[in-house]
Amino acid sequence: MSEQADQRAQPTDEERVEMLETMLRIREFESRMRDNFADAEIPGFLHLYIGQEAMATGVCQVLEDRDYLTSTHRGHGHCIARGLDTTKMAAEIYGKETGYCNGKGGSMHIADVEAGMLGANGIVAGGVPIATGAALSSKMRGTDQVAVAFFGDGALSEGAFHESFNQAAIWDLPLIGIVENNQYGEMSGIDEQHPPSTHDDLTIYGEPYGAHREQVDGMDVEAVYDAAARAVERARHGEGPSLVECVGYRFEGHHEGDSEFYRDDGEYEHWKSKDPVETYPERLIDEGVLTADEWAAMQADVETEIDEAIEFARESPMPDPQQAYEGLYADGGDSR
Amino acid sequence: MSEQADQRAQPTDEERVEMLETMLRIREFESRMRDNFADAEIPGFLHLYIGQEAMATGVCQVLEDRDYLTSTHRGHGHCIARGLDTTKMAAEIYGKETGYCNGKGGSMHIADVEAGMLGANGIVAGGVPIATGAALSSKMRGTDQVAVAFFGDGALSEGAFHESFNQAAIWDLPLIGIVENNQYGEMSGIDEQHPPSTHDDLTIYGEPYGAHREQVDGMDVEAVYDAAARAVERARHGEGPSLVECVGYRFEGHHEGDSEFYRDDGEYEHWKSKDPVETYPERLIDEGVLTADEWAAMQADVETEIDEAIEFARESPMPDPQQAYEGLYADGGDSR
Amino acid sequence: MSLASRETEEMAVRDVINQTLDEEMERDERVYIQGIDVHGRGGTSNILKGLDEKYGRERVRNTPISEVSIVGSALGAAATGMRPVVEIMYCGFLGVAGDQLLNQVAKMRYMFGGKLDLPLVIRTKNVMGANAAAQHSQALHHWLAAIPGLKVVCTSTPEDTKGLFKAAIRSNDPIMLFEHGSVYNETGQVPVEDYTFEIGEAAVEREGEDVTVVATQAQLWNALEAAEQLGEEGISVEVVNPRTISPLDTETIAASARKTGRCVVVDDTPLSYGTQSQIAADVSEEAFFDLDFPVQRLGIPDVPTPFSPSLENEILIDTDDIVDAILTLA
Amino acid sequence: MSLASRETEEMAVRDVINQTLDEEMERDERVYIQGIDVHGRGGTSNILKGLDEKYGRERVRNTPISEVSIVGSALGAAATGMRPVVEIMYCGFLGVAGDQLLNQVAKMRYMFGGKLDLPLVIRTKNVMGANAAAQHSQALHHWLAAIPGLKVVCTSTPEDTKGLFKAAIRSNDPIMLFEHGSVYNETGQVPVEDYTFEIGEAAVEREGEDVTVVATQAQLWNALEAAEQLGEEGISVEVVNPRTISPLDTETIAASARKTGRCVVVDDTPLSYGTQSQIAADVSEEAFFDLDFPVQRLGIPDVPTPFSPSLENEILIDTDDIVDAILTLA
Ligand SMILES: Cc1ncc(C[n+]2csc(CCOP(=O)(O)OP(=O)(O)O)c2C)c(N)n1
Ligand SMILES: Cc1ncc(C[n+]2csc(CCOP(=O)(O)OP(=O)(O)O)c2C)c(N)n1
Ligand SMILES: [Mg+2]
Ligand SMILES: [Mg+2]
Repeated sequence: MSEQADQRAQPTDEERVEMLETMLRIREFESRMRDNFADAEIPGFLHLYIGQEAMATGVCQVLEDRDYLTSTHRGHGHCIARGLDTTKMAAEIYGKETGYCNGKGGSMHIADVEAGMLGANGIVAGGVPIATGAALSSKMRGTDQVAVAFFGDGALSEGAFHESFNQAAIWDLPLIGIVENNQYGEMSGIDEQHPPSTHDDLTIYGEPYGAHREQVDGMDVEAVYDAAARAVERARHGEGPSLVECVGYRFEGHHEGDSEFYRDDGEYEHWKSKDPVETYPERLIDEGVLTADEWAAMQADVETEIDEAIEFARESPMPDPQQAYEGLYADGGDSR
Repeated sequence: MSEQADQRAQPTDEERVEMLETMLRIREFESRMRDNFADAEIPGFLHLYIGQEAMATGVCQVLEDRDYLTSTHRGHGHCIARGLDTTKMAAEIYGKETGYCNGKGGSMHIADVEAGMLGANGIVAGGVPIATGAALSSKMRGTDQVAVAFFGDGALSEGAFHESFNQAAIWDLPLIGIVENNQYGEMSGIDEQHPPSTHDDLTIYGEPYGAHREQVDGMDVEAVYDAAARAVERARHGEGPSLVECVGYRFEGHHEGDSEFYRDDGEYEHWKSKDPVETYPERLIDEGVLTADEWAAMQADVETEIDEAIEFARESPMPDPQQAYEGLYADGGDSR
Repeated sequence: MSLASRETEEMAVRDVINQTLDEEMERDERVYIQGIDVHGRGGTSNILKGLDEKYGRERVRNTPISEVSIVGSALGAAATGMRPVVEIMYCGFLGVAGDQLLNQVAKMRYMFGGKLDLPLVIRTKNVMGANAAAQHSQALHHWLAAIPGLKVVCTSTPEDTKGLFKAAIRSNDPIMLFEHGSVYNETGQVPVEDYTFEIGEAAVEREGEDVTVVATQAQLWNALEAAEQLGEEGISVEVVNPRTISPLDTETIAASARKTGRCVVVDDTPLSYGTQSQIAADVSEEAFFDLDFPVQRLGIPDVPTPFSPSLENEILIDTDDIVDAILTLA
Repeated sequence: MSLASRETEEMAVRDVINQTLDEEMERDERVYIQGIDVHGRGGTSNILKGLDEKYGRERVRNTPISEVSIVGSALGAAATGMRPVVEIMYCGFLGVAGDQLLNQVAKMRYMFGGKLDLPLVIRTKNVMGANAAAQHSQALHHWLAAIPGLKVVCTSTPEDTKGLFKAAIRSNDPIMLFEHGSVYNETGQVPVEDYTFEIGEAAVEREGEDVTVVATQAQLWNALEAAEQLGEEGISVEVVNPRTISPLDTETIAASARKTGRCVVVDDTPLSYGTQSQIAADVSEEAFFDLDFPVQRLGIPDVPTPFSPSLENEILIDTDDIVDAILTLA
């Protein structure tokens, strides 16, 4: 069983509004990407974060700018929660020169290493060792930066996760693993991908390593915030790795175009009733943190922002084909 | 914490004598290999099992001929306990035509697939997925064969172990992992190679998978027998994977030639007092299972057997150099 | 065996794979499938669709996302009486199982004295031109061919897909079977009867006199198109499909080059250490005294695959590139 | 820069590596070491001996037996301000970290738009001729060179070891540094001063007129010996050491082949898809009109390394094999 929180970390009202805006920004960005992908504006694959907004948002809210994170194939939400610029993100997803990776990465590989965002990653669990290295680096350089690895439930079956957590535990590294349990790895349910011993609580995968473990409602941004705050606090104080499971759901297919044949009856509706982008504004309005007008204004603002980001992406130039030969090495040697 | 045995599996007196003989055979074989290696008779590396005899012996005693096993770089003990022919083993270690692999494998790769011995393996944890596949095959073919993967404490840090146990747990495979905790991975102690959460009980690495777990005294062949019997019983009845830790010690270096600088004062003596090849015959004599004369005769017989095996190895021809080009493929296509 | 004499039907590559697996599973109950997400939609390219329903989920096994164990457990199963057909969704994921491929699958038989059969097929796909970016877009058959002990087969046409798949599944050796995402929907005539193509034999797909083009997978389709175009201009192009790239049928390839005196090699692996270089080195040696020009290599420049269409198109080889390469030798 | 003009000392390769790492750790506190069992005896070949005591166990880090995490965490550290030097004990263990090498280390910079430095050195050793059997005995630099995005360096002499190590550690790119177990105890003159050799530049180790031998690592020593022997018989052999095999200095190598008109390539990788084939293909193309004979390739036949001395000796290349290959071109 996961450890219980002894003291709840509570976001300020300002932070609560900020988190709402972040979740809304992710939702709006993703929804527009979905539509534009359907209109064949976007090349390649698209894995959307819709439904999981509370996870990245709650975690990133407690991080400092100097902290590190690694992400997955489903990375837009992590980027936005981290504060990356939706304009450069959109441009990257459109394959444009003005994107974060100058069009070389696309949706699955957005990165802003300067900002501590060490990259989305197309390989399941591929980012966990990298985050472990960032945590090691922080420790060796004597800073108190922490490193967060986001990954899906599926990544817990990859050796890379285990090797990393084992190493982080031996070396007491400030590594935080966020398991985003959205009930599926591609089209296969967690019950098919993990043994029964884990179904109630995937953080049991962190048990051998003595990781601090918590399982939280991944549709509740404040629950995520709370667990993340504790994990980050521990990491900053040299208390070693944590594993936090956010239990939630994705409302879109594994990737756009997925027929979603695998969902059980009523499953979608059940989770949809917990949709954080629906429930959280209601709650904040109920609790008097936000007025309905402010919420409407926020929606309008975010919509405008994303409109502009997409306009920018559309109008940006494709990279010059010759750039394909550049960027491989820092010290020259780009070859034939 | 490891599960407690509810009922102890007790070897018959015949089996006890058999186990003693097996341990003695391993010790004698290994000691002679050590000496002959020092005399530069043996090419390559040599990793000896001396001190760990009770582990392989106790486990293999409860296996049936049709069961499978995979082994490690420290594999002679597993082979002998499985009943492989010391003559062909010695010949293989000497690189001779008459060896199990016709000289192609050597000490680190002895195999007798016909006999269910799926090979020693030079890659730490490399054999665990293979044993998992043998367990799967047994299940799919509807036999009740079990598969035992022997591996060292060090292998628990490799992703291969974790992926295999996870898969075996999901599919309820008859897989048994035997962790041979000899206190070191090469020259580094387990405290440097594993997090503190595991030091008391390495079987915690099997906890996420819901594996049946037991930790036993690896210097006590009957304790090993007991735990193995339970694990095998479960596996045969479709109750899924088990992880058994045998706590013990190796009396030789990691490999022959190792300076053994890393041992603590008194450590060797402590473990030496539990030497199964010293203590077990005493016990059997005390308990009247064996007479001192029978023990002396057994020693003489085994010595003769090993003498003959080594003589055979020495006198066997080196493989014809042209055989280097053969054996790669079953269906032809051996190439340039 | 020419197509002309046999009953054939028009099929897409993807359907050929499905049908062939179906027939082989029907024929031999030891043949089974394992891989990620092979149930339901039938794997990442829907190739396996329907097989789980027909043969049950014990013979079409959904694995966890664990490539080490997927490959390693298939190896163990192959060593103990089963005949696994593994799906690795994208060839880029082969690296996760790197050790099992390099040190276990490839070495087990030889290292153990040649004493066991390893009837193991690992299917995967090369992907180029799908804007799938660096980790999901690459061709890696050269990387596996660089490991002695793995036979590496590249499928291309509906006809060779059937013949090579059947041969691979019936083989007692471990075989890496590379499909190519760009040809799944290509169609062609496929003999209805049961047949196998010898692993290790190349095929002359089109006869010609002036220049030899050696081309694999998607590039074979481009090469045949280039040959067609140049034929109209009076240049006679012979097109050779290696089919197996390890062991390579150097004899057939070099014989063609000796005949024409000119050779272009086209493949989706990188220009450095790719398949092209191996074939070019072999042809340069074996046809040395007959070559009029240096062997030309067309391949992907030595960079990971960029995402943006404008960048990816720049590095891809198309029919025009092949035509141009041939013309430089004229 | 010729040796003649500089102060030198006689050193063994193993001591050069130790001293160079020592100097670089002294010079730059971001440089640190991680690997299995690097404490105490100093790694599997004792190369690192003493560094843990001098720099402490925080900068010389013993890892668990976890190659994925060893390589991946070094990558993460390199991306965030450190300059890791990783030891992978035997090159055969690189497969365990296959994905981190193939998809992470090699692709990170390019995929992210060329916007970060990755000062990461992964040291490992090729082993042949030690009766270490298939999994511990192989040369794998060709396998890493087949991945665009990794620079691959092969060290051989005491002099190049120092120059290449210093260059690699100071480089901002990920570098695979292949040592060779057979030359650790070889000695030679090493300049005392601080110097680097350019990554990507080959060196003519011995000038000659009649034939070019391109040789790496242990084979360079054999090639120089062969050249010496043949020199006495009046055959003048030029010996080129590629030093970096990716990117390859085709220019220097082909220039030598154009000059001599004959070329032999010798390397410990397999004959199929090995380093030899890449170099032979390049030379065959670049020196096409100047070559009198086909390029000869000497390498390991396409089998895993067998254990028995009689078998391993059969597949190894020695000085006599090089002499014979040169004489067939005479
Ligand atoms: C090593 C590897 N194997 C397989 C895949 C294909 N793949 C992409 S996403 C995915 C499912 C991942 O599931 P999970 O970790 O739960 O993340 P989610 O997609 O649910 O967010 C798979 C199998 C991959 N990208 N990398
Ligand atoms: C993948 C891999 N990494 C490293 C090694 C080198 N190595 C050989 S034995 C060994 C120690 C293994 O320790 P353990 O599993 O405890 O087995 P023991 O030697 O103690 O029996 C190591 C690191 C290897 N053989 N394979
Ligand atoms: Mg998921
Ligand atoms: Mg050990």
